[in-house]
Amino acid sequence: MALKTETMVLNMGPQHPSTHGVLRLELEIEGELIVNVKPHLGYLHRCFEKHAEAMQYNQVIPYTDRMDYLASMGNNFGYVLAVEKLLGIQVPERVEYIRVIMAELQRIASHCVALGTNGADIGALTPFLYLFRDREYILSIIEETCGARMLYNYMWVGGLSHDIHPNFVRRTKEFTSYFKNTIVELDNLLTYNKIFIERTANIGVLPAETAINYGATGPMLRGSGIKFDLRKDDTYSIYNRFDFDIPVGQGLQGTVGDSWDRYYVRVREMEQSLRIIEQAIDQIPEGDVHSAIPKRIKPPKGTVYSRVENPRGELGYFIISDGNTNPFRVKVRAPSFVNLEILGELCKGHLIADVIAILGSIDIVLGEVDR
Amino acid sequence: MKTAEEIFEILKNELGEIILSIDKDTPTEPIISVEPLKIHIVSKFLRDNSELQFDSLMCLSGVDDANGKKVKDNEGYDVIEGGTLSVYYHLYSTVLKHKITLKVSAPREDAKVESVENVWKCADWHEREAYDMIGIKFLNHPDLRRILMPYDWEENSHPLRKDFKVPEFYQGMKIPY
Amino acid sequence: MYQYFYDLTGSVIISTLITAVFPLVNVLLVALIGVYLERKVSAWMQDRVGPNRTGPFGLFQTIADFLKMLQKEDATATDIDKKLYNIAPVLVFAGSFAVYAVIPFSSKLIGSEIEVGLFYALAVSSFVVAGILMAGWSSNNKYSLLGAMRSAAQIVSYEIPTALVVLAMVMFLGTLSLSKISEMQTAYFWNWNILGGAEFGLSKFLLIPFMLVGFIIIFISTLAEVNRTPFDIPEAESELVAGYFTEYCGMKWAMFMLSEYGNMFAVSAIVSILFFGGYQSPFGYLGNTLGINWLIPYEQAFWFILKGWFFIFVQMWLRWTLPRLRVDQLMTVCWKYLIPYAFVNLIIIGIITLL
Amino acid sequence: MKEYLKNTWLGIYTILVGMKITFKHLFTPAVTIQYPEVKLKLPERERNRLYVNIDDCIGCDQCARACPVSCITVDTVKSVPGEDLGTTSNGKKKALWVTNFTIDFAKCCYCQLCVFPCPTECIYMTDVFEFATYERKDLVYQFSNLSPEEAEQKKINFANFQAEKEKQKAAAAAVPKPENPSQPSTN
Repeated sequence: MALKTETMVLNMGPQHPSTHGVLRLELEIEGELIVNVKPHLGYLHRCFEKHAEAMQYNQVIPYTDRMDYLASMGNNFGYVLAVEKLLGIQVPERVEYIRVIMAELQRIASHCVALGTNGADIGALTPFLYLFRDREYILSIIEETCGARMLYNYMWVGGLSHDIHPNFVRRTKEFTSYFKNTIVELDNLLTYNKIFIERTANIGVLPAETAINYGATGPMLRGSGIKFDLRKDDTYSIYNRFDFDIPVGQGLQGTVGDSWDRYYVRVREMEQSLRIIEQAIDQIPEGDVHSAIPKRIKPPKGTVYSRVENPRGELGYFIISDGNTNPFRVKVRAPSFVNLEILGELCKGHLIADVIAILGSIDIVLGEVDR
Repeated sequence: MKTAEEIFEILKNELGEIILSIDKDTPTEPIISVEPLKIHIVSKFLRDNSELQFDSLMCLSGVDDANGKKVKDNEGYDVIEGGTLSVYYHLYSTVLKHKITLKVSAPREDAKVESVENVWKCADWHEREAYDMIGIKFLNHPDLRRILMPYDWEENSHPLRKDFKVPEFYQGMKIPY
Repeated sequence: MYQYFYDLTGSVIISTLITAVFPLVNVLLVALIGVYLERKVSAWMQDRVGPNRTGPFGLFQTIADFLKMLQKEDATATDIDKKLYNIAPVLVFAGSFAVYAVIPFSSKLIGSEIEVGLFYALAVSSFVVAGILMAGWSSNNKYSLLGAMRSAAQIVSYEIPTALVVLAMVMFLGTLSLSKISEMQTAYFWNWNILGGAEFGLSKFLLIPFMLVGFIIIFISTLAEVNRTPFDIPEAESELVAGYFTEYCGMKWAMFMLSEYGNMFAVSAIVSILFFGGYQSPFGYLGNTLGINWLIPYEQAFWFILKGWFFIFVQMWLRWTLPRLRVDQLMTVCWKYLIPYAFVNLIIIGIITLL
Repeated sequence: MKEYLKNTWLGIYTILVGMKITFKHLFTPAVTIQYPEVKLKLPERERNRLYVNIDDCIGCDQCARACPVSCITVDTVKSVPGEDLGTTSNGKKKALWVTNFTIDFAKCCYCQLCVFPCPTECIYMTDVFEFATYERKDLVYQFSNLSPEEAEQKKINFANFQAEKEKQKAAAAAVPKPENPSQPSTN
């Protein structure tokens, strides 16, 4: 006679030591095997879109900071690009360069957290702290320029809130030369560690077609082996002036599109960001960063969808203007929100421990998922 | 790589009636209007046609157009009657690198739009969000629940509508603290 | 030990008391210092400072923690199995504490000098698993249950490579008594088992690589038996919150902690007895050169504790370097890697010993 | 078999490589600082608690309008002729009594949007970041230097003045004669 068995529902979160932020996962498990994963969102919903409708265009910027709070510069960047597109403003060269450098510094800082937490989820706490130490370095560079560490409100429509600090160029150069050691150290300590490879390779394999169909972007998509980066493919700002590669997952340790590939793409992307910074930092032209800031932002009637490559993927802003000083509707296409959708698909048939590894490699920020 | 006008021509020729119009008056990108209950046919065509290959849905946004007339309800609040709710679809082809924006509008009182979840899986949560926030019902969606608001949030109360009134109590708790 | 203190003090009561209390004091001390050291080592490895507020260099941090733990309310959930829930921490603690009875800290400082010390230590330390299962089951919590199941599977599987290596060593040494094993590796480090034992000859050099393999296997499997990273899956904090002791608080929780650190020292002690000469000094004794005989036991205790703490340090070092394995990989490491290697090792050591 | 041995070797080798790195870090000095005793020097652009130099404030309300979270409240009363409010440091003549200038730091999001529109640069961000309190109401900072009584008095003054003006106007309307009113145009 067959033994009667039934599945067990395990509730993970909203306050679980490893779900990144307040995410609740309802795991249906059979022993340790995952049958089904159901994410429940909304614990960090702060009504960004409703707020934006009541704000003037420039007042929305501090709110965009708070979505993906690990990559606020990217959020600002996307929003101001969208509004500038609507207004038809051309910003000065100097502003473009500073924006790109800031966004790339932010990308490194954000990937530091992503890689660190991915490791920490799997049990390696030490690389996490090394990466946080270097993230701190970046934050202090940015703090010196704009006065804040996380919620910058730095990029404004048509310009920047401050010009760069006199120390900025020197310190950024110091950082780029110093950070290369950290990447080497990280590679030795975590990336090529046998246990880490065992834990992440062949886990949560995301085939390329599924990735596109699910709308996955950023390192998720590139981990699946598709060379798609908005900085190159739908270029914005002045990214077409720089020479950099798009790292893609090649399945070096397992299948293309597994958790290790996603992790690996992030590590290599940090190197490429360093390359962009190194090219841009020497070319910053002289100029005024405030000259193009409009006194009163009143775009014409119309819609705009503008997207940028945030560390977590494609961040899109869909803005409808009805000709007033407030936006009529702001919809954010948050990369984490879309990427998280695949979790259920990726986790099926894996073990509980793998859910954590996969979640870490998707790298979500709940502030952005719930907005 | 095709412009929106060319895509509109192709669609008009192939699908005829379903495609309503193209709005070229916007400052950035033109918008093609489609019949709400036929959007899934259009989507499938756009995805599978070898000339178009729109394999990725960038964004799906529900919008309250607020184009009805404002009336005061019996408690003195402004309520919008009539008009439409819209859904915007931003599509992108990763192969051919062209973009297109589709728009469907459904009457405000009974907004029903066909779901595109089975064309682009990515639409699943976006549609749930549009349902949650604007109150557009997506037909044939496998799992149309609230996503960002609590599951026990008041029926027919959709916060991103322009005439949304902040309730005083939620589950017996006072809301504006 | 009783005899030693009886000779020293001439009082039955005092010597009995010392003999009885000695293991307990040891466990408590090990836990106190162990927790402190764990924090400091992890801090240094991660470029931090670590505890530094309570007392000089934060030395009293663990004491403060214990005081806090004592004051905590003994909160229990409603739907738990009260009896099992209360017995479990005691059982776990007793398991790790009982091992200390046979550990020879020096030729004189040994709680009970039984002939089958090694066997006893292995048996008693696997006793812990019953307590863990009880804790996991009685907590009525899914995390605890999963943690307990993992732990049971893990400890039971890793008994096998441990036992195989111990078997090889017993074949080689011909005794189960821990103090005799230590005695066999008399002073000077080239007599240690890791370097082929005390007998000098061809077999000594042939044995060295296999002893090394044996040491690595037993170190890894004892690491797993005390649930340390990379084998800490029963309490994997990112997956199962705190595993089998999720529902415990206050002193009961502290007992799990105590037993964890107690166990760490116990297994380090056994590894150092088996391979690194136990309490024997690597460079001969000061007592012998100076002709002060009473100094020797204390020197031995010093060396023994030093070796024990060195292995605890290595355990911590590994913990703060490595990620943790998954359940099935844990089993793979045990059944597919450690056990075959241990078997081969066993056979080769056996053959060399026979020759 | 080859795979098997390779796996074993890789496992041990990568662990040793990792251990080497962590061992090196045992001897690198800590990067953390002992916060309450040692404090980092904050850059001069640091954005923390707002400060309002009320002597310079002209009560123009621009900061309150720029604030995205409406945490600034400015109440003003017009002065009556004859009162001297002094000038701001950059020479502007003040014309409004600022009866109430509160900032609720429980709401403030430190975005600095209020600082830029200020015409007299009297509201600015300081580097004070330790101002936790036990009560939420203690986070509401009052910057106006008028006491409530004084503020009340100013309101009464202005109301009286207004009434006076009304009366004069009424009188002027009653007796139409070419008179040059001495009061200044609206402040």
